[in-house]
Amino acid sequence: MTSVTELLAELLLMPFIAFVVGLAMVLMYRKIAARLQRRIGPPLLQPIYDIVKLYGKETQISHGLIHDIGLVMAVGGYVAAEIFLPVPGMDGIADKGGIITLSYVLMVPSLGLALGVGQCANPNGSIGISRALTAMLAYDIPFIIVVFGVATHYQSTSLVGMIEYQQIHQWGIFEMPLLAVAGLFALQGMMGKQPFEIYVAPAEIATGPMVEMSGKYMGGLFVMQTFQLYTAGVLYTSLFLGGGANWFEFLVKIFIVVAIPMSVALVFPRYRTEDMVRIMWKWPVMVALIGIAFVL
Amino acid sequence: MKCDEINAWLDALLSEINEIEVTRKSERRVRVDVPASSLPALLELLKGKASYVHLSAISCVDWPGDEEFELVYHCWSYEAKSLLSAHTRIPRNSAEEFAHYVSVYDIYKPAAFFERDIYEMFGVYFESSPYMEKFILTEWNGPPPMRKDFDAEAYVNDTFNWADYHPQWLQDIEEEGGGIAIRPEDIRL
Amino acid sequence: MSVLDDLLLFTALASVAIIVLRRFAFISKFSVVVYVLATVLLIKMSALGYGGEAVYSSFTVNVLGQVLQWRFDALSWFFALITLVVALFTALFMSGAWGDKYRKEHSKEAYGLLQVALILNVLSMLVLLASGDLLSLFIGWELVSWASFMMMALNPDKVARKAAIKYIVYAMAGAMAILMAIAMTYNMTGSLDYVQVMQGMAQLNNSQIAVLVSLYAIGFGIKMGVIPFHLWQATAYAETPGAGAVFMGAISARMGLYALILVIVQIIGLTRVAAIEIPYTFLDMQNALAWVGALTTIIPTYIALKQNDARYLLAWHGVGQGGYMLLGVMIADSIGTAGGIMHVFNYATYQAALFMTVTAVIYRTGTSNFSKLGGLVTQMPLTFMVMVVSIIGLAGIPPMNGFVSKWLIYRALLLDGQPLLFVAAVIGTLGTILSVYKLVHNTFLGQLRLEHQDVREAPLSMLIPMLGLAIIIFATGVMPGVVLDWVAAAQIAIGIAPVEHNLGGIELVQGGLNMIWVTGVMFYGFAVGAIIFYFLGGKSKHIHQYDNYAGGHFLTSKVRYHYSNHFYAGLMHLIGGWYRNIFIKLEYALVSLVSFMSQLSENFYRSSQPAMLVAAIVMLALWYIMSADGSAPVLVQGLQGGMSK
Amino acid sequence: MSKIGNIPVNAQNGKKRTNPLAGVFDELVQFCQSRSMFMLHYCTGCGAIELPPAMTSRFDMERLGIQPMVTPRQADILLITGYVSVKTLKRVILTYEQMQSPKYVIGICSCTVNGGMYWQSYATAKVLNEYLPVDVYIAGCMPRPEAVIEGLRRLMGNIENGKGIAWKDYFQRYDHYLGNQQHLFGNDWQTPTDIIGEARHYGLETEQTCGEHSRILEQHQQPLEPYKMRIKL
Repeated sequence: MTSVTELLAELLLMPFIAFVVGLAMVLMYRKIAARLQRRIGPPLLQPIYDIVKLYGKETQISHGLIHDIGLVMAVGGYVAAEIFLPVPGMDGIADKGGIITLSYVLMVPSLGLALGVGQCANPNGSIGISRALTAMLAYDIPFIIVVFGVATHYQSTSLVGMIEYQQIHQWGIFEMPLLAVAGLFALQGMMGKQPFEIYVAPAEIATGPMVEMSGKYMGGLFVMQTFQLYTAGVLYTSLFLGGGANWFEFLVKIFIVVAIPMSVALVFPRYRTEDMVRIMWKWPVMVALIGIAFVL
Repeated sequence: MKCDEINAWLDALLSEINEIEVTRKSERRVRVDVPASSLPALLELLKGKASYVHLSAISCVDWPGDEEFELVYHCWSYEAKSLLSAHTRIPRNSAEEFAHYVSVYDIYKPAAFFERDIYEMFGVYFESSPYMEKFILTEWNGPPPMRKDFDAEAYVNDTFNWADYHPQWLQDIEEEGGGIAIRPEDIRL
Repeated sequence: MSVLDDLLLFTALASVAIIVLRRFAFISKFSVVVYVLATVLLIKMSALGYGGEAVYSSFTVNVLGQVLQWRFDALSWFFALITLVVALFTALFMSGAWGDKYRKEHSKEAYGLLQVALILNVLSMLVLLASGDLLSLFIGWELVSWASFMMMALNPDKVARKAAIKYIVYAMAGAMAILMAIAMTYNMTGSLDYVQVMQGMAQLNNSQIAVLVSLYAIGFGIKMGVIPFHLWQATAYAETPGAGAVFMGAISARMGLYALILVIVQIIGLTRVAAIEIPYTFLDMQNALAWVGALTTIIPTYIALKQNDARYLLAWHGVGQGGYMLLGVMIADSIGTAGGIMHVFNYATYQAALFMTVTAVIYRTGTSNFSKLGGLVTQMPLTFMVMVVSIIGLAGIPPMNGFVSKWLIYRALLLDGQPLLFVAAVIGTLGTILSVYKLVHNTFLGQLRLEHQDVREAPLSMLIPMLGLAIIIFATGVMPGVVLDWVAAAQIAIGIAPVEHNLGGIELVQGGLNMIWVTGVMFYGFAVGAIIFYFLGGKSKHIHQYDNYAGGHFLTSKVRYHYSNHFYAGLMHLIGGWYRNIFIKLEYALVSLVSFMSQLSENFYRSSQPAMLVAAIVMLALWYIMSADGSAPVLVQGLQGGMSK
Repeated sequence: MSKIGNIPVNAQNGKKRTNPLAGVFDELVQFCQSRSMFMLHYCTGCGAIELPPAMTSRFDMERLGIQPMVTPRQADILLITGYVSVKTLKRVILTYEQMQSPKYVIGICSCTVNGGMYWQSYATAKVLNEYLPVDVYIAGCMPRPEAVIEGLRRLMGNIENGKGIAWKDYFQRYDHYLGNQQHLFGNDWQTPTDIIGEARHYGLETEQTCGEHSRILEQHQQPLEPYKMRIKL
């Protein structure tokens, strides 16, 4: 067990690294979007400007205590989830709770946000949340099948164990190609970007859950977005690409993993809710089940 | 029936009725002047018999001089491919608040919208029209604005005040060398 | 006089006292004292919870050569503890303002009857849990069925009565199946006592075991409300008067699970069950039961998703979570069974708390219909907090105890290599999360209605049990080891390797769980989130609910700016078509078949000389029984074997 | 822009800033506020057709850090594009009050400057400045995207050197604005946002915030206090 001081350092450092890498990912997303539309795209530090401006707002509105607590739970849930994700050099407490615990801790922010948006008493927000939970139902099933396949293949549910296994043998992606593909599909849904962005549909429900978020609430959601991208990237890397031996290789892997769904996202329109559920339950689940057949 | 047969038949029919006078401006334009009381009957005839099934608009012309509103019903026939505009005159009675006329909603359903519009803009109350209330000028409680005796400019002068011609922010821009390239008074043609 | 005797005698005397004094005002206080004393007596036997020896009651009856005795072992102690704790909280809940309002609305007599029903339920459950052999098990089973029927029948309106009647029909059918199974066991193993029956099981061949297991499974399954027999439970539990629903929802269906564990897992043994192959399918009996559990997790949860009344939504969840427990128990290894048994405890705590919050909402607003509620969070904040804690538990999300038992079941399914069962369990959990948010959103969040503006918080007498349960949910979530000790002791009692655990959770080489660390890190995360939120951002101003973005529209109370009915419209577009209530049609078909048969026999009986007919039938029956090697068609080849012994 | 110059600015400097972060990194926050502005997606008049080209690939507003946002809560700039009819002005004021400060208003098209070609129409507001504090005007009967971006860059310059405080004027001289609004919409005019309460909450209240117009407002104002989370057994 890492020593207490080292653990304290990890408790502080891991969320901070997640935030910084997440900012770079958000910048990458907006740059890719701009380049695809043949525009120049935002300056280098734009995500930081946005977040500092949002936190620097003079007036903010809140609809009540649960609105505040909901947002604290959302950002706090992701900070906690970061500590479960092993990064090169720091394992946090990834061995205290395995991948099942992580996938459940990832549900805490969405539940916290749901409660907070509920008190905003705005039907746009409630419709957004009901769609977000349906989306979670949609992409979680292929993700769980992938998790099952991976856990049985590596004979362990702790991410640390999986990474060690992959260091010795080949990477997960070569041994379980089908599961990797299904995982990428589920990742697309988990990141909530374009094709499965039904719950933040700006045109229909005025950015869904974010409709009543101003100032530091909106800033909190921007921070949450950075964590969301980071978590998706690191989770996929540690499951299929063998984690990172050193930092540079780890970062390269995360950015590639996150770049693929982003570029896929920007060329697709938005699916309706039931189409999203139908697609997510049809193709990735099929691929994942076949993948499991090989693993068992 | 081909379109010119309908036209010929219609002209013959209308010419028998004495108090209306028909002027066929072109092969596809007919103007009928009809007294106010018999307009609905004419519309029924047009819609039922003469294939004028589409009421495209009702427009209103204000004649303050001879104290009358002129209502024009534009009906269009797809077979006859011709537009018939029925003109009638109704008294303006500008003494009271509204002029009155009967609604043709039961003949042409779109009439409800046109009548509502005229009610708001000219103050002509159409009896038994389904929605006789404001919907464009909900924030307006002055007189019906489209009437000729309503002077918009006077109303604007006393309710709004004007922006000064050379405001502070324009002066700032000019100091920085921006603004209008050539000043209007120096334009010499 | 062993402690068990004191407990059973005390409860019997208390029920007599309550029956006598039911009309008096102090009955509510008196019942609370009764349950406190009963719990104290139970705690005196708490050695059982930590691996102590079974406590035998000195009272035995021998009936035609069989000895009926009553005893408490770790498993029954565990269930008895949950029953008494839930009963205590229910009594506390009923004793305060809720009871007075119930007396005013109904009558003193009705309230008295509710108390009587509660004590009779507790007494019959204790007798069932204390059963030492199959016959006393059946006696206890019958008592429990009738006691819960009495509790359900208290609600005067028609729907409740119909549901109660439907329940008792199901229960009687179940009891007949169990009686048949007990008779066959007696036939095959020559005795009713658990120990001899266990030894006797060794000589039985697979087909006999198959018949026994299926009959027991049907009998106990009906009470647990597993998938083919789940139609009665939701309406029955939702319609029982408020506080009664708290008790019924939490524990009454788990008696079926107790009996199932006792008979199928302990006596027959899962290895024997797993050995039976079901023809034409690659399933064995154990997998079949596990699949029944998995289906019971999914289908009722998605029916709960469509409900428009809070009580029905919770009752359907009761059925769903029952499936979880069966699934957990049916996985043979120690982690799965531990998960299943622990889920009984976890589920009892948050289901009771949820029913209490819904009853509190009904107490204050008069309705639990989602389309008449909304925005109560500012009026009833404590009730909202208790509901949030219990829905986090019900959904199985970390800091609460529900997560631990679900984690155990998932871990067991992972180790056991059952992908489809694992996915079925996850679909069930996700369905729970969706319907649980619908419950919280439609009652507490969104726009507050005009008529609810002066609704006040639930009275103190209702808040204390609710907050107590919330604390239990959180405490056992952070330190699951407390409950795991009792569960390990229960596992030893039923002959399964106990799960090795410590206070924080489970140690496993392939990735264990330590809830103290998980909760610690989560609260560290919340602290960081709170620091970011409260110190980095500026001051925020609370605003009125009409000061809301509505696309430039001026919001007033005339326009209800709230989204709650048809809550998951997008999802329902896809799965809406799948609700073809096939089971209800199946039930109608059965009912009509039975009524048709009875009609047939009725007019057959009325045809000519009825007396002659009866004599002929009696003669035929006598002949059939007398003929030792009766060539008459035998119901099943197993019975044939038994007869020949 | 209008007559901001002569407002006593000292109402603010003595007090502690409402936002600890702003106090410490005043320059950084101001720089970030100028570099990242969220534009409200609200087309009030005909001029809005010039905004899509300003956002897309040819003129790309995102280079300046400007993103279109959907709800007033998240937006910083309210673009009043084109003529403002009396009906639209009600919704514009509601949206402006729902936006969170620091917020800026840019009047695009000459109709917002002096009524433009609808100068003698009975239905349009002539000077936008009477009803809302406007930061930047962009003249032109639909200015081209280059002009719109020029206006936005001018606004960024104003914010950077601290001149982007027109929003405080709305709180500090609320009675003046309320008077103009009541003059146009009638005395029973009210918005669900409680501006006076907000001014008090953020310490922006001066003696000109409340006056005879706000007294008229108080007479018929609906109760606007939010429902407090209270535990009354």
